[in-house]
Amino acid sequence: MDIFSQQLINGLTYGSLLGFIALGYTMVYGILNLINFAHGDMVTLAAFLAITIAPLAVAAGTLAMIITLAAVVVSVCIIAILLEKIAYKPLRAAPRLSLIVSALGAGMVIKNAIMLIWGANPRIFPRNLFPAGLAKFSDISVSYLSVIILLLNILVMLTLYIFINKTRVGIAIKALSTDYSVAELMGVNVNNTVMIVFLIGGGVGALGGMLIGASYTTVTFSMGFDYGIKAFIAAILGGIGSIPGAMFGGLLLGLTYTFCSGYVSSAWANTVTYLLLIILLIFRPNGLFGRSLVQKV
Amino acid sequence: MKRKLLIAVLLVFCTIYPIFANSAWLTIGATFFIFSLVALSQDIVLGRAGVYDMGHAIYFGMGGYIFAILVTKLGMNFFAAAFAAVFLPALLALAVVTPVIHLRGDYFLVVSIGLNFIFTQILNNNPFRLTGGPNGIFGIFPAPFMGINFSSSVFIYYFAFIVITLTIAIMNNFDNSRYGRAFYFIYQDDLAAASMGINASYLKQIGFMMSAVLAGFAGVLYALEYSAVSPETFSVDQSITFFAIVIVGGQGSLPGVLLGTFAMFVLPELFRGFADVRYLIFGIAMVAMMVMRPRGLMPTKYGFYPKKLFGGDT
Amino acid sequence: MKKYFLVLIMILILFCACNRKTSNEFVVGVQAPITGEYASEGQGMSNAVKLIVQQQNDEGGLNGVMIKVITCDDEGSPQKASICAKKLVNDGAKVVIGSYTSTATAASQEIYANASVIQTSDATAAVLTQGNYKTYFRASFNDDIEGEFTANYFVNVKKYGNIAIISDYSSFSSGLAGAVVKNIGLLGGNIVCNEKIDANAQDFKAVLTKIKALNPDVIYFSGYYTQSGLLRAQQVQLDIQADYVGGNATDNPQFIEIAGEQNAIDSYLVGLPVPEQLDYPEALKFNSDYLREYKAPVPSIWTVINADGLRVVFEAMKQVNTNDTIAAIEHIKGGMKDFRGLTGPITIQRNGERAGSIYRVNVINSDLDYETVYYDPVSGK
Amino acid sequence: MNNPPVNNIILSVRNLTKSFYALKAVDNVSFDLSEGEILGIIGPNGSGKTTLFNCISGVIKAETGQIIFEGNDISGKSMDIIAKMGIRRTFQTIRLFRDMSVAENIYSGFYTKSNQNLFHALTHSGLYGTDEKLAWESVKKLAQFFLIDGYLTYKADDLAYGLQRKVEIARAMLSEPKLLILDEPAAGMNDSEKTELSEMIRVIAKNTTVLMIEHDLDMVMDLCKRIIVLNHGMILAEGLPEEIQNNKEVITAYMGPDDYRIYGPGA
Repeated sequence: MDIFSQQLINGLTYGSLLGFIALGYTMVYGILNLINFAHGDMVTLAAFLAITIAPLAVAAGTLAMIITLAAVVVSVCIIAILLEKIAYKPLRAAPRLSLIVSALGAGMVIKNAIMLIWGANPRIFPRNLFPAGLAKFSDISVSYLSVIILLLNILVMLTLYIFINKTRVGIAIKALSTDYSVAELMGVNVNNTVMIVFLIGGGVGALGGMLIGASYTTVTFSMGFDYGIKAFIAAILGGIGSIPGAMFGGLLLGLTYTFCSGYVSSAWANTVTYLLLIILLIFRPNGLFGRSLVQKV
Repeated sequence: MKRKLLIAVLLVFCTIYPIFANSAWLTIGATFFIFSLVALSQDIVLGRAGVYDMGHAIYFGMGGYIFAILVTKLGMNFFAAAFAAVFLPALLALAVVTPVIHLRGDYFLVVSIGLNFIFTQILNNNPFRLTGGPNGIFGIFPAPFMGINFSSSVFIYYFAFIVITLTIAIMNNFDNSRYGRAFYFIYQDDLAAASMGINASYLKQIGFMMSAVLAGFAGVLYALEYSAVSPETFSVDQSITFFAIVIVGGQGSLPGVLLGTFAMFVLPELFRGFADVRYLIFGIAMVAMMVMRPRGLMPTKYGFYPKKLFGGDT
Repeated sequence: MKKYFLVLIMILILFCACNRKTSNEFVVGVQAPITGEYASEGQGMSNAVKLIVQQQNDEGGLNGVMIKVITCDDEGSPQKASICAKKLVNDGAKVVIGSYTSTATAASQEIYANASVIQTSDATAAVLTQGNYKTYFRASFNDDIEGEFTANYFVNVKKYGNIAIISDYSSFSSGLAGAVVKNIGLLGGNIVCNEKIDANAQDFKAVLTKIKALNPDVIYFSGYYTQSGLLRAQQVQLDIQADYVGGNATDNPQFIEIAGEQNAIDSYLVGLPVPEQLDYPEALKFNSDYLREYKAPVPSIWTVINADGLRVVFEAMKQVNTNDTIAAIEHIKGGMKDFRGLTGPITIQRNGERAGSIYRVNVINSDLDYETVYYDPVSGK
Repeated sequence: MNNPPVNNIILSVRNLTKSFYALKAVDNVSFDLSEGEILGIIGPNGSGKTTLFNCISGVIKAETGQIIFEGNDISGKSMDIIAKMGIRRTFQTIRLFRDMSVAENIYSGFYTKSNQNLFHALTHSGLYGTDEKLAWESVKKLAQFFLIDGYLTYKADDLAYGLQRKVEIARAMLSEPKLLILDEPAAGMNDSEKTELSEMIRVIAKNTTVLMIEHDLDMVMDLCKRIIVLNHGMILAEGLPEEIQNNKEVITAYMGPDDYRIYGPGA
């Protein structure tokens, strides 16, 4: 039984990490119908920024962790807004495919910029950012970090869910994602709203990036794509555009991947994960929580 | 007129090219043809039928691996192996694509990425010791036949040149035919096309089979040129490059896709100097291209109808 | 029309880029991953070759001919490797040190063999010497020898009951794991599982938890130091009581940083000696020359092995006092005995493999340096 | 196919019901359509007219009821199969192939009649030549009939609203359908265009059965021999144009209850 519960914890931790990143995809997709391929590389960028900022903040003693987190999240948000202004805003009216290629290009720029600034080799993520240490119950070991990750995941989801459904800006975001032009007619300031979406997506993604760095101690400039695709699949599993969907999709993917490599075969874990996605999309094309889009004639 | 003259100049240049190109540049020339073939095959499904396929390297890889396995493991002669490696991918493509052909836009895109990951994992897991695992298969040298040494660079260059020229001619015919126009119809509005009796899923399946034949052929040529095939050559990153080539070059436009391939595969060989900055430049170029020319370098100008009949020019 | 002139320009670029040049210098080529995942190893190779060539030129070159070095970046991929090989052959390279990854090496062997260019590298995949390319030899040892050594250590020396094997998808790691599994089978060892991990992933707790249920005595990982460090750290996190043994690619100072200093202690590393452990006079001189020239220590044992490969070629050409590659390779394969290499005595057999084995087992002790606990000087078959 | 007798039933709809969640858009509708007839369907907005057409043409599937076309049941069939059987339609929101030329748009109607197979298409051999010639000549002929032959090389998107309507009808007519469904063909047209269109429809109806939704009652009364009035998804009334004009429920449905007095039969 311990093995099962240990695997459950492994899966939930990995899943909630994916959830953080999936959130960025879901929000941007919800509003611009765009797969923000550069999002995965933004997450990597956050981890590398933390590597540079953390030693500088150590001087502030206990507050070091907070200052580093804040500084990284803010800088990633600014970069996310710049990304939107440069690579996506001019293409608002352009055909969908050119938006996708622009996102791929932006992703490549960020990835290679990281490589040129921080080097091609894996870098070590600072250990003092998050509390290390383990708690052991009978035979199961749970690191404090994974507890933090789970809690943060739920916390972020709740705040966002309330933000989207209860605040004026949140309603504007929902309006924009249901019908772009009508929302514009109703006086929704499109540019600001889109900027806020990138700000939130980037910020939560940055948090995810640092948590990944802390969990696995190493970050490489090229890890963005792999995490990005898994997180986007999680977003689709949960139903693209739905915030709780991103979280549950992440957990579902994390658990599937973990139990598959634990009980089926680690060699085919990725294959089973992708097959799950394909099968689900065939039967429920809009994911678990997604809205079904009736095609208007 | 001018268009015909330019095509003639290009054909002549490509024919005499091997005479003064050293063997490294001969390989780059052949590589350009091979990757143009894959880009053109991607353009059939992405540029014409409008299917968001970001896992096209699968069919390229199927051709390469089937040919490699038949030649190295079963010692098959060149023609039989090439024949199988060109037409088997068409059937495999049909089997892979049919269950998901109905998915729309971004959903198909993510599923195609998933399929590509699965494909590379199968190659890596070396089932039945066929695919050689991560090493891939090397030492692909089909037995010479009646004096033709299939592994000589010059032979491969001219073979690829003939295949690409035929492909361009056939695709030109295809555009000016019932099926070609039907592909554009289902891309523009598949519901309206259905109201004209055009079954989008059926045509997309045909599109994938045709493009799998071309990509399979490119796989054979690749296996011949590099005498080795390995999983990373057919990874998702490669599919993304083909996807970008078609969109940057211009969907449905033959010169556009050729130019896109040239920019993505031949120019880097010129920039060998500053190697590590190269991908950064490509990223910037992709964004800049899309912002300045969202429809690509040379988007196709429809008008696939006999000009004289209606007296209009495009 | 305008758009067609763009296509014409691209052809002209192709046209003017290809030209031939000849020179009477002796050209040494380096085919290595200067960029990409293995950039640090590739750059190490290129630096080592330049250093050895510079020293050789200071002594009046090779049989009176000055030596020139040309480097080509194959990014560790077979496709680029093939282009590099053809480019180096065209630029007149007679000896090529290349490449670091087994796949890139394999993709270029045929081209070098046909041009009778001597090729040597540190790549260890067993298949590289099975193609009997007459101009290829290696100063490293193939995975099978390391497999035998590791299996013998596990079954006969440490007498582990349950052995867990983990490898990733790189050609090196799969090849090495395969050799270890095969040899453990021959010696009657008990392998409880043979797991695969995805080198891009970082979360291996699922696999390790599965292994924990099989209560292994040893966990062996044949992959690279990044994943090796993570596996060790996560093994400790999951509190799996078993020895941790890494293959020779775990030999990298970053292993300790990634695993975490506490976790790294008592980890075992089966492999070649680390550069610092080489106590031969030539090796000490090479390490200090390298440090002085490039302001950084030798990146890994692979850099030293590639330097050895080049020194073997230069020595052979001096002994047969001709720069002809065919004569030199004949002499290397069987003619030369116990050449004083940086990594110990070197004798190359007819099939291009290096005789003997200098493998050893190091453990990371409490003050974090490598301490040899077992080595097998006898098995120099 | 022998020449069918003058008024045999070409299409019969039996208790067709289609609901979106709770709303019954089409509620137990049954009617017959005989060959060569022009049947007008009128009714206030949201009475289920377009939904009825969508069920017949296969865009959506009705829950219950049957649609029999020339003897075979097409209620479950997909849109392209129904189109192949000879039912063509236009859309309320004009759905042309926007970026393509008018000529190519009209050509799409020829797809099902063309006997050019993939091999001919790729090699331009065999009957490719004759098939293409026939196709484009009929496109030109039809364009001349619809007075849009001057616009054949224009991009469909660049045409004025009324012209786009004509292109859509021409596209539907190219395959010589047995049944042509027109969904508000005259919407957005000025009066002269409407009379021109009515004449064209009269000519079309010589050898094609026409089923039409139209809000312009004058046009409907003039063109259609028989009219069905839909309201809340149910058939309110059916009959000759004169009967419908004076039918009590129809006027109430259209004008509201107390207006019957003003516009009643006496007015």
